[in-house]
Amino acid sequence: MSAEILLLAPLLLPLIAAAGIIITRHTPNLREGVTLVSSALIAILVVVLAARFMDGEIFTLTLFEPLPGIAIAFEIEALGMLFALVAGLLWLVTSIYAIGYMRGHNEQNQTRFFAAFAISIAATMGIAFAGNLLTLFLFYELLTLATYPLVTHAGTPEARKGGRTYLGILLGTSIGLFLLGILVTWSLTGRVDFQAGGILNGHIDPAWAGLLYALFLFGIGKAAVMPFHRWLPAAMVAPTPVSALLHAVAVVKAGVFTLLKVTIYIFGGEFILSNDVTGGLIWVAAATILIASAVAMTKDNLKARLAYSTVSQLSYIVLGTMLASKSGLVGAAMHIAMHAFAKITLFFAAGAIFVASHKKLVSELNGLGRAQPVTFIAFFIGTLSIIGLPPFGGMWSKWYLALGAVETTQLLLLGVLMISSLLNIVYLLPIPIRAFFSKPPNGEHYTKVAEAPKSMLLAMVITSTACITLFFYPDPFYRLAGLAAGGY
Amino acid sequence: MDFLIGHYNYWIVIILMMVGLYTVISRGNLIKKIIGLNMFQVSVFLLYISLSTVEGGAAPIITEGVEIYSNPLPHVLILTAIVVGVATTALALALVVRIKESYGTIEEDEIHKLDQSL
Amino acid sequence: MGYHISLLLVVVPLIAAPVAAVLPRGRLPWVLSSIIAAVCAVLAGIQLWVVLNEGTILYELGGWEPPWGIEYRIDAVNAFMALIVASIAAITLPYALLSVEREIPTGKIPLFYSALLLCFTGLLGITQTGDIFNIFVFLEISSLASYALISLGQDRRAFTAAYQYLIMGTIGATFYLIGIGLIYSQTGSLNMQDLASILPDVQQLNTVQTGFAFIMVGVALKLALFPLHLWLPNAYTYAPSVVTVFLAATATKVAVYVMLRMLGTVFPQGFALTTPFEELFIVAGMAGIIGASIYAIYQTNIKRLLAYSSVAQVGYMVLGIGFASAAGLTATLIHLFNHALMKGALFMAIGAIIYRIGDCRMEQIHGLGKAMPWTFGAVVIGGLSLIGVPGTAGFISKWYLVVAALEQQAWISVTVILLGSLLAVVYVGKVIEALYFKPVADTNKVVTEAPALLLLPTWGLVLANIYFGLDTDLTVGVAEKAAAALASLAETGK
Amino acid sequence: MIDIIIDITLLTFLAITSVAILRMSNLFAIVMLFGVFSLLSAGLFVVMDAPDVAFTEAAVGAGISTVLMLATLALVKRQQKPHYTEETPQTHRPWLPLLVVIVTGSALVYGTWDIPAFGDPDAPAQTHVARYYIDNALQETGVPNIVTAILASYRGFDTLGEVAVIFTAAVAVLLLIGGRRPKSPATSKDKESKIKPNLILRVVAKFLIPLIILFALYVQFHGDFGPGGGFQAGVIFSAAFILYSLVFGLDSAEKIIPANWLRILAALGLLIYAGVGIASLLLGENYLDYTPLGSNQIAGQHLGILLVELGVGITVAAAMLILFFAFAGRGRD
Amino acid sequence: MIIDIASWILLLAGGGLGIVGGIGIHRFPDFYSRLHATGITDTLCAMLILLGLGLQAGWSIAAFKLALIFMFLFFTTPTASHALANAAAHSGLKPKLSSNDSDKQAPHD
Repeated sequence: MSAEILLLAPLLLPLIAAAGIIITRHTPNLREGVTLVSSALIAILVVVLAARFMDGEIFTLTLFEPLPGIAIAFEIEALGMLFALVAGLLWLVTSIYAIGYMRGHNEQNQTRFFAAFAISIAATMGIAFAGNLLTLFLFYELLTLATYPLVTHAGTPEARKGGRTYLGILLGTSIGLFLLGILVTWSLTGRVDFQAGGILNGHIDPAWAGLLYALFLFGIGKAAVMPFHRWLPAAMVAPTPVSALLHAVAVVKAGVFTLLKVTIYIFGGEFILSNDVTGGLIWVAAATILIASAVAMTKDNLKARLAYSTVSQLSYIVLGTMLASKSGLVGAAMHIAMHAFAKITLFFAAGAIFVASHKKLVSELNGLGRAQPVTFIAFFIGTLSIIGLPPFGGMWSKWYLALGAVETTQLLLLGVLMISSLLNIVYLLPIPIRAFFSKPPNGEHYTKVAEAPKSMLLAMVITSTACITLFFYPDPFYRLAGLAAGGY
Repeated sequence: MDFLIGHYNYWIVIILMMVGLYTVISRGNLIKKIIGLNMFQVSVFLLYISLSTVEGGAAPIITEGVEIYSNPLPHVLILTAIVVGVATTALALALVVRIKESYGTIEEDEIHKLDQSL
Repeated sequence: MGYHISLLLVVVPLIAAPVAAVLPRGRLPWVLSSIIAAVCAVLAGIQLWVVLNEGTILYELGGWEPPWGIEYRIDAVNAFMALIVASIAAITLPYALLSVEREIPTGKIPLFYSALLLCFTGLLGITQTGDIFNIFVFLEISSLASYALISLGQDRRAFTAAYQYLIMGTIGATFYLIGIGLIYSQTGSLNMQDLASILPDVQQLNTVQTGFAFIMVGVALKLALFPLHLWLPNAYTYAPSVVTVFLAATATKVAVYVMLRMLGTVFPQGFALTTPFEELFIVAGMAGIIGASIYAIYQTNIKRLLAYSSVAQVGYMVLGIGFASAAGLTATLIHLFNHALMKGALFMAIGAIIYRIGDCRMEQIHGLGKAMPWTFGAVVIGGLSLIGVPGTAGFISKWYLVVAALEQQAWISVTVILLGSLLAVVYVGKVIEALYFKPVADTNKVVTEAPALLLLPTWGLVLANIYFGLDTDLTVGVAEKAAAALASLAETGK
Repeated sequence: MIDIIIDITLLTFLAITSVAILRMSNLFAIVMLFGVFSLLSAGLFVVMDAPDVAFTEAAVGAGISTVLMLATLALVKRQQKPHYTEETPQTHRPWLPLLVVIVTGSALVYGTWDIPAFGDPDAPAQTHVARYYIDNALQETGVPNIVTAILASYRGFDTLGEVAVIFTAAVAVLLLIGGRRPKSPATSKDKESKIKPNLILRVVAKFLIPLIILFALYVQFHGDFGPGGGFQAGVIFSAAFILYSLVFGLDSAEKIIPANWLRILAALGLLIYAGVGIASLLLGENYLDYTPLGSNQIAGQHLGILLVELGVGITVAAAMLILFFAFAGRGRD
Repeated sequence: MIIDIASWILLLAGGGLGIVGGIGIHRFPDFYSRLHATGITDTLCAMLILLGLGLQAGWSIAAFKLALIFMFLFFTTPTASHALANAAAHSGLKPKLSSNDSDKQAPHD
């Protein structure tokens, strides 16, 4: 297959899938079939792409060029490849999970659900492979819009309210600040394409660079840096698979991914380091890490807690990004992958608990572990990986982040990382422990509660094993991250 | 004094214009608005014709022995403008008739009330 | 007789109008006007081609050389505007057939088309002529016709809306007339080119400046510049669908053109700078963008919502004029074109909804998107274009506008423009939410997709929105040439 | 000097009338006063050497407009509540309009401050384009009435537009109140169309109408040499029929000229005008260039002007009658 | 010379009558008597003025036109008054013979 087609395939395939889903809406099995097949194809595609990319093949493609220097163009580079790999693989898993979830929970208009889901994947791929800021922005917005129906899926008033917050913050920040940042970049340099080492160097007075960077940092609302994080908890009204894939992987990672790309390919690590562009802003990320963790502790609703945990974990990546040192960037990039696998496991588990026993609150989980052993073991693994203990993938990314902090002699930040890891332990570990070791309320034994549907369990098993495998074999992600971070 | 002689015409015309304009925007009766509009326009015509007048000039119809003619161009423009004016008036009046038929009144504020009450 | 194209462009519909009026009932008038509109679109296309390749077309009406006679002087701007008007008409008329048969009493259909053609003639006449009084005459033709067309709406409020428009429009025209008179009194000429050569010597006179002010206010009334927009929302809301489509896509644009022409050609370089107008444009533009968008958010009638959004869009155009730079003008001209596309598409889609359910209030259209997917799709894409999402025509014009603003480090303007898009997101979002995400109001009412004859033109415009969002050679290329033609304004850039 | 005095007097009358109009509330009186207003301004036009304009203003402002307004009043009043010929007193505060007016007015005063003095022969307005017309109109068009020459030839395209405007008005009014109104119970048989046309009126009318038509034709074709032309002639012509329909009733008037004929005539006039232009196109000249119509320029111009004036006359007459019949006809059930 | 004086006398007389008529319209108590006043203005006054102007014009096309106007007025003015009176009577307006409340208005038809 020619490079162009191979490059476009991950974008087009989900769209075709969406169409197929709509066509086959009257026969659910066929419809789910479409979903599965296409997601499987995507998974294979990204793997193939990754393989050929690592063999040094170049993938670039320019679709249109409406304005000089402003094109709809695609290009694969290491970071995007990494992101695409994560998203593509996890979509397969999630669709397995989702089918079980939606059926086990017999939701309304599932067609719209799966169609929108496919479109969001297409958007994610678009973000991953975007060849310049504009294209990236376009798919960034598309992702926001495509996920809106998923967030408001329940159709209940509070769902719609959550949806409004979601749209409001994401569109508001992106159009108000992100787009402004792009425009400023363009007016300064006359170009918006990505280039190793950045394009801004020499075009902007370093004093102002910080301001511009702030435009991007806050403009990219999907990175959920405080104070623009509210949309993430708000989006938790969505069905769990959505929360799992989109708000643990696609959407939020799209945010930090965008920030990474801006940092590496627009500003350039050198430029940032030499001019200390991010000196002040980095503390915003640090603060977010701590505050979010603290908030997470106070949340009793499981999904809300996970949401805030996500917020703080995202800021790890942001922080790593802003360190802009090699290991910092490597850590950030790797954390995209590691955190994705771990967090999606946790969400899967949460969903499984909800489907099986309709429990939403942490405080209700006492003793549930015996009823749903698989679920909670998976949850346990995910927890450990998040905390970053060996032998779990999460350890590597945290390791490199810490390294980055040391490199740049930001020992205070190192402290922040350590503290937050402790906080992770405090707010996550109790959950499985409750489930296994503490007595269920008023002695009832969850006899009627069975495990969640098979497909969901399967999904959890896959992701949790992935967490372990990634500890022993982080190589593909590591190499990609290294390539990306070595981009200057 | 010369200045006054030279400008009183314009100024009275301006006063007329303003009376007309004021009638349009301050009165609530639809027909009276239209009449105000007409006054406004006619005064503008007067302004133009004042521009066209020439001291001791004759009507711009070539006749032997007459040297000075007043400026024919504004006359032409105003002929057109008058036509436009009557056309507008007719249309406006037709609208008033329809408004009256469907609202039962030609007073702006009453119409407004009726629309709010819907 | 290629040399006569620019003239035929005006005369052909002018001749067709009386013919249409005396045609028998039935579809003949529609056929005639559709053909005429198509012909004009072709002519306008050729004219643009000629202008771009062979330069300005000069045409002396009656064979009297200017300034004694009336002259057509077609440069890129005229040709561009004429093309916009003509092509919109050509797309609107196929759409008209069903919608008109639904909304206009049979006996009046021939007259309706006659009036439509007259309105069309008037607009074309304005875009073509090189004589400031001739503009007034054709302005009145189009205005009178549009008053009548608006008053044909279903609701009785159409009458009051038309009346309101008539009063404000006539006041505007009369102001314009006063302006011409004052200018004439100091120059003795009515020909634009001639004025351009005379005015520099007399521009410091009160008379000239006042004349300028009156012309601007008059035109501003016509183009519904915030806060002189009061007539527009009602007029667009209660007019028949077709009329709304046509007027929304053309009328205000032509008024903007007149303003551009006055500033760019007639009045000397930097004239606007000698008066406080420069800032006024920017301020009025920004006020329009913000104010009208906020109004739009609170509307419950979609047509009215879109009407307010039109006022906001006019704000963008005036803002572009206010920058008084080549980039700003280019932005304005591109936006003229793109806004015609997006508003045309949106109003057509709404028209299709009205055709089906005879109403377009928010609470009436809940969940209609599922029943009318194509119409809904048109609304969505049109809306995205209105917001200015990359990949749609709307983005291009917004982009140029922002670039123009950045050029002058006008950060407030930039913020306002982006804020405007954000507000657009909100009101477009409201429409889409009502159409798709709200539960259907009464399920026993069965609604089917609009007929193809309505959908095809709509989607024609929708696709145009996407096409011109991706391939901007035509729009941008022409707009830049046109902006260059309006040199005297462009060179006053700060 | 004398005409300055007349001028001032008339202007003062105008001012008084306008204020009276502003202050009165009896719509009937207001309409009448407006007739007076236009008549006065027509007189003023004469004083300022603009006979054509005066002619038109008298025929239109004092004539047709007033007639239409009265017809409207009759319609508006006919419905139950009689007090609708009285304007109800203002409720909302007038300060905003006042502000607008004051601003506009002072702007105008500012603008006219350094305008050339009234009647100044060296003003740019007189010296530039107008001078050319006065010097060359006769030689170039062979029409002594410069106004006609400009109207029909130099700026003939404006006049074409003007005819289109009138036609538009006719179309618009037909769209709005054309044809019979759906019978509504509230309206009763009205009086004036029921007045049995009495002997004296009929005799005098029968005697006058031919005269009026004759005069109309005179104005139409004498327009080249004296004040007048297609527009005034059309209005006068229509006046004859309006008189007829007032005396003998609408129905008999419409028997003479059926409504759809009027529509065709109105269209025809416009087409004649536009057609002359097309003819000159076909003869290889620019649009509305009459020269090729005749053997030499003068003849061509003369013929062209005659034709277009004819077109104007036809359209205007027909349009005016359409307007009148539309309004008067609205009254019948 | 003689003609000039004569014409001026005629003109002034006509003007005077016009003013008288105006006063009459203003002062007379009711419609019919006011009609009487207008009768004076637009018959005698108009004719005197026309005559005066005619004398000014001498034997010329202008004089001929004036004669035409004269004819025209000669026929129309009485008819107009008649029509008015007729309409008034038709709409049931009674002549007022006592002289109190002198602000009766003409019917607006």
